[in-house]
Amino acid sequence: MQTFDLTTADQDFIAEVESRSHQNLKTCYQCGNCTAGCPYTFAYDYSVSQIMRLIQAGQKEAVLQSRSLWLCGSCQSCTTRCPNLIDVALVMDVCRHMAREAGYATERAVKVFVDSFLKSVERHGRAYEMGLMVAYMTRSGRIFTDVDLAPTALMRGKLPFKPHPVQGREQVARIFERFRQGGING
Amino acid sequence: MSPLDDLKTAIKSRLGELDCVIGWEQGYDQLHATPLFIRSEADLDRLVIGPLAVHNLATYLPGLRGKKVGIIVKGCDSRSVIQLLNENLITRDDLVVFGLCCSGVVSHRKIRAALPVDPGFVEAVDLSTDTLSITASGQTTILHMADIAADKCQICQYPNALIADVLVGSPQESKVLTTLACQEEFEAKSEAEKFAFWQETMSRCIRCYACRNACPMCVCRDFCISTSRDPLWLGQENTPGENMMFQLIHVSHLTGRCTECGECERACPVDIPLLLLRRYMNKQVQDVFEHRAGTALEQTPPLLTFKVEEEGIKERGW
Amino acid sequence: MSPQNIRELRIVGFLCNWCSYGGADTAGVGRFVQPTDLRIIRVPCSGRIDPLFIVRAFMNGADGVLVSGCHPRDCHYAEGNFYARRRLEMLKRFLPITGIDNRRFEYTWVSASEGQRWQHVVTEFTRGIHTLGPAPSFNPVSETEWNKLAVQASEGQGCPCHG
Amino acid sequence: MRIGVFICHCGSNIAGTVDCPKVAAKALTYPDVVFSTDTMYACSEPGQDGIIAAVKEQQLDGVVVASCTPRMHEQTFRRAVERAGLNRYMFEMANIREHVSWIGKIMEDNTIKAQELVRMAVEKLRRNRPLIPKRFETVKRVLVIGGGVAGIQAALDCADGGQEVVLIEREQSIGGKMAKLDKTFPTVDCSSCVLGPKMVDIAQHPKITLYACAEVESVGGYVGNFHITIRRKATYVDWNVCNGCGLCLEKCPSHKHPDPFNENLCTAPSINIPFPQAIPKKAAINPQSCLKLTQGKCGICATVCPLKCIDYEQKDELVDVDVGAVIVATGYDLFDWHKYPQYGQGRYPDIITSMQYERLLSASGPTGGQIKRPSDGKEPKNIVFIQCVGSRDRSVDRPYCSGFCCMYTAKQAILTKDHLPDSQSFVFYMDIRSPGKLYDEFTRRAMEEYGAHYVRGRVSMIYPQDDKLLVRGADTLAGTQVEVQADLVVLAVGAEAAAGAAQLGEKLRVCPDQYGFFVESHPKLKPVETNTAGVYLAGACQGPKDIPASVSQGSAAAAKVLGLLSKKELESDPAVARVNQPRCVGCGKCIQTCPFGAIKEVADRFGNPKAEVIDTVCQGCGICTVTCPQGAIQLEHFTDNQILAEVQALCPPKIFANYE
Amino acid sequence: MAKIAYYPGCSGLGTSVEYDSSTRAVCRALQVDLVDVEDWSCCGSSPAHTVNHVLSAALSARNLAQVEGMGLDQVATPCPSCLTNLRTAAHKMAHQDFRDQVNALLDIPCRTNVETKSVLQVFDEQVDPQLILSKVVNPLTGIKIACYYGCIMNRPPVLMRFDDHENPMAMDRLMCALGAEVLPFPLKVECCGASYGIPRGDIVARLSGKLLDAARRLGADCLVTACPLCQMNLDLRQGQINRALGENFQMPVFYYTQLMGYALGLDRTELGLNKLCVDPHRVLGKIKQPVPVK
Repeated sequence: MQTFDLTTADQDFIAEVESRSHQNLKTCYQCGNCTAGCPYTFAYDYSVSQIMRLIQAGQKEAVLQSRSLWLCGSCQSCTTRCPNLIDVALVMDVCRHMAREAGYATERAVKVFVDSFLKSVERHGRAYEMGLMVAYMTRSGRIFTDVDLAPTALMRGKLPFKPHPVQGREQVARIFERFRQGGING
Repeated sequence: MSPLDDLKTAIKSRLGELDCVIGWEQGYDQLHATPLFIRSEADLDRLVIGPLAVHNLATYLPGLRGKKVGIIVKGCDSRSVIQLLNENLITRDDLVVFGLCCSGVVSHRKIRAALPVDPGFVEAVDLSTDTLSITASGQTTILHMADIAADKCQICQYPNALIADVLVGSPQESKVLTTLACQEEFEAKSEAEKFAFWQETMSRCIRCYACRNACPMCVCRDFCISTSRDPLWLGQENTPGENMMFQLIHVSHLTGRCTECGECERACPVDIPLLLLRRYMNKQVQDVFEHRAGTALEQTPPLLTFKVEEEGIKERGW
Repeated sequence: MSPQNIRELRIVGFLCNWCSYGGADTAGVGRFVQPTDLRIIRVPCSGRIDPLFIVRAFMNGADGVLVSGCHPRDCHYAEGNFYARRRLEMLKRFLPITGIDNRRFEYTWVSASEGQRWQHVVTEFTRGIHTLGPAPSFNPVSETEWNKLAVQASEGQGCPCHG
Repeated sequence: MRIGVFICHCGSNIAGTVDCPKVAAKALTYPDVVFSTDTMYACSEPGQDGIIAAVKEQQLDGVVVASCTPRMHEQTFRRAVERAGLNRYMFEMANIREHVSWIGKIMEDNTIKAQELVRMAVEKLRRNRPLIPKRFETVKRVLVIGGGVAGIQAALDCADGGQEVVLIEREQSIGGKMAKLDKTFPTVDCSSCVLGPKMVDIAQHPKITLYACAEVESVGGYVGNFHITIRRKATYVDWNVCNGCGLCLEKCPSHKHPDPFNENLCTAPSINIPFPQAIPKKAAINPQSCLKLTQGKCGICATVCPLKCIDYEQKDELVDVDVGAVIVATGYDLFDWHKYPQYGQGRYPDIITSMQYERLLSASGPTGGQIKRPSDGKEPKNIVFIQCVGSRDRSVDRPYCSGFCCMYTAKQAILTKDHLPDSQSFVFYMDIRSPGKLYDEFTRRAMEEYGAHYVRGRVSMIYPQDDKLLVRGADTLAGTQVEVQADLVVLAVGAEAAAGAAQLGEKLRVCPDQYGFFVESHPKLKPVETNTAGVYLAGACQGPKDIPASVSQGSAAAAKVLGLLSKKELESDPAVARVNQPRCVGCGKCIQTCPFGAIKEVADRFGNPKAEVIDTVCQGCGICTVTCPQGAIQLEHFTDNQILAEVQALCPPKIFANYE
Repeated sequence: MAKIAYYPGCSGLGTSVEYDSSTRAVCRALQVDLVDVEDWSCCGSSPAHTVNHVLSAALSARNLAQVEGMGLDQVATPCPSCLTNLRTAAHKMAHQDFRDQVNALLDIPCRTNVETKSVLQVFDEQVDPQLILSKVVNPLTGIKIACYYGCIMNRPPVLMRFDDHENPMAMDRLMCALGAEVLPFPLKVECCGASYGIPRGDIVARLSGKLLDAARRLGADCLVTACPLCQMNLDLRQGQINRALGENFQMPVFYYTQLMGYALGLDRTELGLNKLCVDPHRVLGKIKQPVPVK
């Protein structure tokens, strides 16, 4: 296990998480209610309450490298039940943004899925599931993902081969374009 | 029979039970009326009413407490009577009210301004429904009543006496206008402009206390806190600040009590528009408490009571 | 005349003894740092505060006046703050016609346990007064101004409609 | 006038950020000030001696002390100037600690502010005049509101001290929450064995009058002379006759109503005596469920009652009583755990409150002391206790610690093991708070000797799985999620202000704090006093408290009352309103607005109406002074001139002299 | 009832076509007047907000702006994920700074005066229960149902403002009205694994498996959902779950609109029952035939 040097806590990191999430993380008293309710805890490396504690301790690297950030399903059970009214899921989201900006992707498959999804939306204006699956499999190298489901889904007409046309897809594409130009933190 | 005759008949029938009846008579010339204290039928002959009878006679009532008094009131004056009754400052049983239906009174200040020169002594006055002709120094000027009516009459909502044992004349309708242009214009000014206006206006004030003495609601008389040592609210320096302080004491004490009779402004020898302050305060009282002083008996002045939940007051958040 | 620091403006507070004065004490005990402009006059109850005290303070050059009492229903004297609320609300609404900016006057309720709220109120109110700056003086402050005023007055400006 | 000014350093509390000698020097320039000095601790014995010496040596006739808040030491210094031979009202205080040195950081600004506050105090003092208190007799009787353990202790101590006591209790029996408990911590002795004899003492004490089923209707008067109206609610049984034989209970055919004494775990007859040790042991009819009162039929209890004391026509009764002092001991309520939807909101019968669990543990409870779970009556094996349900939780507006839940949970874990040796308790906690005498040892015993498994973390959700309850929580020390298949879940619900406390507080003019508990006069020095003279607090109505603390406060409040009533006469505060009769126009506005009826109309020698203040009734609020336009009624010590002098001191008029 | 804009969501064109078609059919039957959002685009779904909140809000806000362009002030969507995105966008855009940032990405600025609701909420709040009762021709008598709402239909409560956030009842009430026996499903708002089906199938197997297990323990004949993603995880992936957990679940997973349509006697092809992966016909066969009314 690591030893954290508490005297070198990264105050800027704490401040950044607080300001981007608009949450006061000092109010977290580590009751563990978020961890208790989180359905994903079994898959995490750090539990949610530990992530909160690490942020309080200013341990930027440990937080941003945590796989938990990528596995949070934003199911809101932590936010809904926090006794200190902290929007915990939002804090997880913000840390995930910061991890992405810092170039971390400790659950690569999740990141590739997200990127493929957004790529698909950028190109077609809507999520095109067939194209998304192909793109994901190519990029992740996991070409057998869900191939077992394909016959069932295809048979039931649930995976159309062609994307549905959106007239305003250029508008959607421009959203992505301006976003990349703007370098917005939000 | 004219309303005046009706009135005289009515007074005659009640005079026996009263110490006096307060009305108006001609003053030093035909243009100016002056209060008349009727003690006998002979006095009654001198009684006048009409647009020149400007005074609010209710001002005399608190001083005559304990005596049985009759009083002639216009619609506006009657509000003062009601307010005095509501404040327990006069006794209903000692009072006989002869109410008039009033079509308005003149503003001497406007007459003065409308005449080419200050007439000094007026030789003759001729009144018709719409005009007033004044003869002074052999010269006759005809003025239109609309131009010389007192401000309060232009927006009068209570032309007929609201309280009367005897009501004479035919009831008049209240005016459509409810606010004066000059009032709105002044209220629209910036705070700095208003401040400068009062600073300058108050430097004219000579602290003669005529406004206070004419006010029917100023019942403290010799014990006004503006002229007392204990408590000592006001310095004696004649500065705009102290003069303004005096006016603010007056308005403050009139909160929810002022009947807008305008006697203060009429009495002011240096033409300070005191009603600007009072009309504004009355509007606030109306907005917050839905209260108009002297318009109904048994009203409690709003500052002498409270509600646990005040609908009219929005708490300001911090 | 007592010394006055130029960094500070003149802010007078009228506080009821039972709630708000206690609240200000609580803020002190908690070391809740506040601007130093405010000077507090202790009165038994907000019902003792004559609106004319506030007017007097303004006429004497106060830049701001803050009144605070017990929350409605919590008055030590049962009803004092109910009367105060009516009186102070009327003053607050009346001030604009006199040319005194009514943001210079506020009234609020702070209980003895609300030290933090008191800190907040004082800080916010003081900041507001500093934004408004020093209040203008009703009396001329120099001979020149006196003379100017005298000339204006002799010309008689009067009411807008009285000419 | 000769005024002396004393600037206190308060050690470094003031002197740290205020230049005290400079303030003292400046004070010498103020009018009438003939002596000024700074002093290390003005309130200490040498400090007070210094003031007294100065008064004598300098022939002072007024003293200003600039130190802490007058709410702290005004009385101290008033007594000091009185010892020096001055009237106690010839004294003023400037608060340069709470309002200056503790809140401002800049020494220069603080010093100027302190100087101005001293100046203000001097100007006020120049207009003070000696005031002499009036003396009045007190009623030698005490009202105690609330018959829980705090109220019982207070009532007994007052009565033993020789005062008459009226004890009123809202419920049918005294005993409060403690009467429902099985055992008490940390001794695990039987609650009813401890409390029972005290309850009997209440019933038997010749100086105590007990009104159960009674509430305060209205309160008038003032310290030493309160006029209380008590509403005795209809019980439909003549309690003068009823001997508590219980025959009616047995025969009552309507017994489906939930039993509040047993926390609704079972039902009770519509005519009932809540528990065997009830004091008074009298039956009362529940008008909501009684067939006779709701539907007009039945009447069996009246038939079977051997003493014929049933009276279906009985009405509420109002009783007036005059007392000299009031002790409020209205206790607390338990937090309504239904505010946590994740705990099922009552859908799962085997999630119960800690108080319900006490009733299950109690030999006089619905299960005769056997732990059986409500759903199927089976003995539970795995029992989960969840602490901080409605405590330390902002999301349900209860951010405070209820203080006693840690201890009673440990007690319940211990008792569980005693009752069911094969059981296993799991306690979810955030922090263990056990600072009392032998308290921490007690919680350690629960873990070490009784094997309670303590888990540090909250429980996020509970849901049924087959016939168990799946409790999902966190073990933050292990850093993970944990699950327990529980047979029974006990929620350690916190304390909150009692329902009705706000209304009672309004009647007694006792303020609630932000959570609804009553505020004491000073958190350290006046813990049982309130801001209303003659009204005292005992027990959990002031904040959550366990039994030892409640009993201590009951005794403390009683001591205060005995002290107060030991004086034959009390002095009234002379800072009351006074009418300057010549100025009064007799309009009666002051009479109309006085909340206390302290002003009456009199006639002067000419028969003119005038106002007159009844000194001992006037509370000194000053509403009348503001109401009077001619300033004829002035509140002594806070007159217009005194306050105006303070305003003038702070805002010296800026007049450019335009005259020679 | 006033016209309501309808936002089908991308999955309505693919994996949840039967949800889309059954929703439209039921709305028609209950006189809920839906108008498709003109030229709608993806709301950003669950991936976008994990990348950036402004981007995510902009993708949603484009659609809100489209609704505004149609002159409507209410939009309904069957999909909780779309619902969350659209509501979150409007909620965050209440702050001027955030709104400016979002509008800077858009061609047509969004004024955020559109209220987004789930179709379920529209049924619950805007359709007269008596109307539904009057239209039932095949009561669902005889089947036991567990209603599963998914994790974000009602949470967080400050944002969603609909129904109880721990024990929602809107769907339970509807199913009850249709005659089904509704079981007290304890995991109504527990997460099914969301969009991790593709990158982390193991997570979905565990979480969805738990839901199927809880329903089976209760004795439910089927699960009823309101979310395309949940339905897909529970139905399409049920085989994967069985393999991963060594289980043998055979639990049909309906969209609630399918059962509503069934009870209301609507055209079976529109309900798309044949698109379900776990064969529902055994369960539907349990429904007692209504006794013909004279």
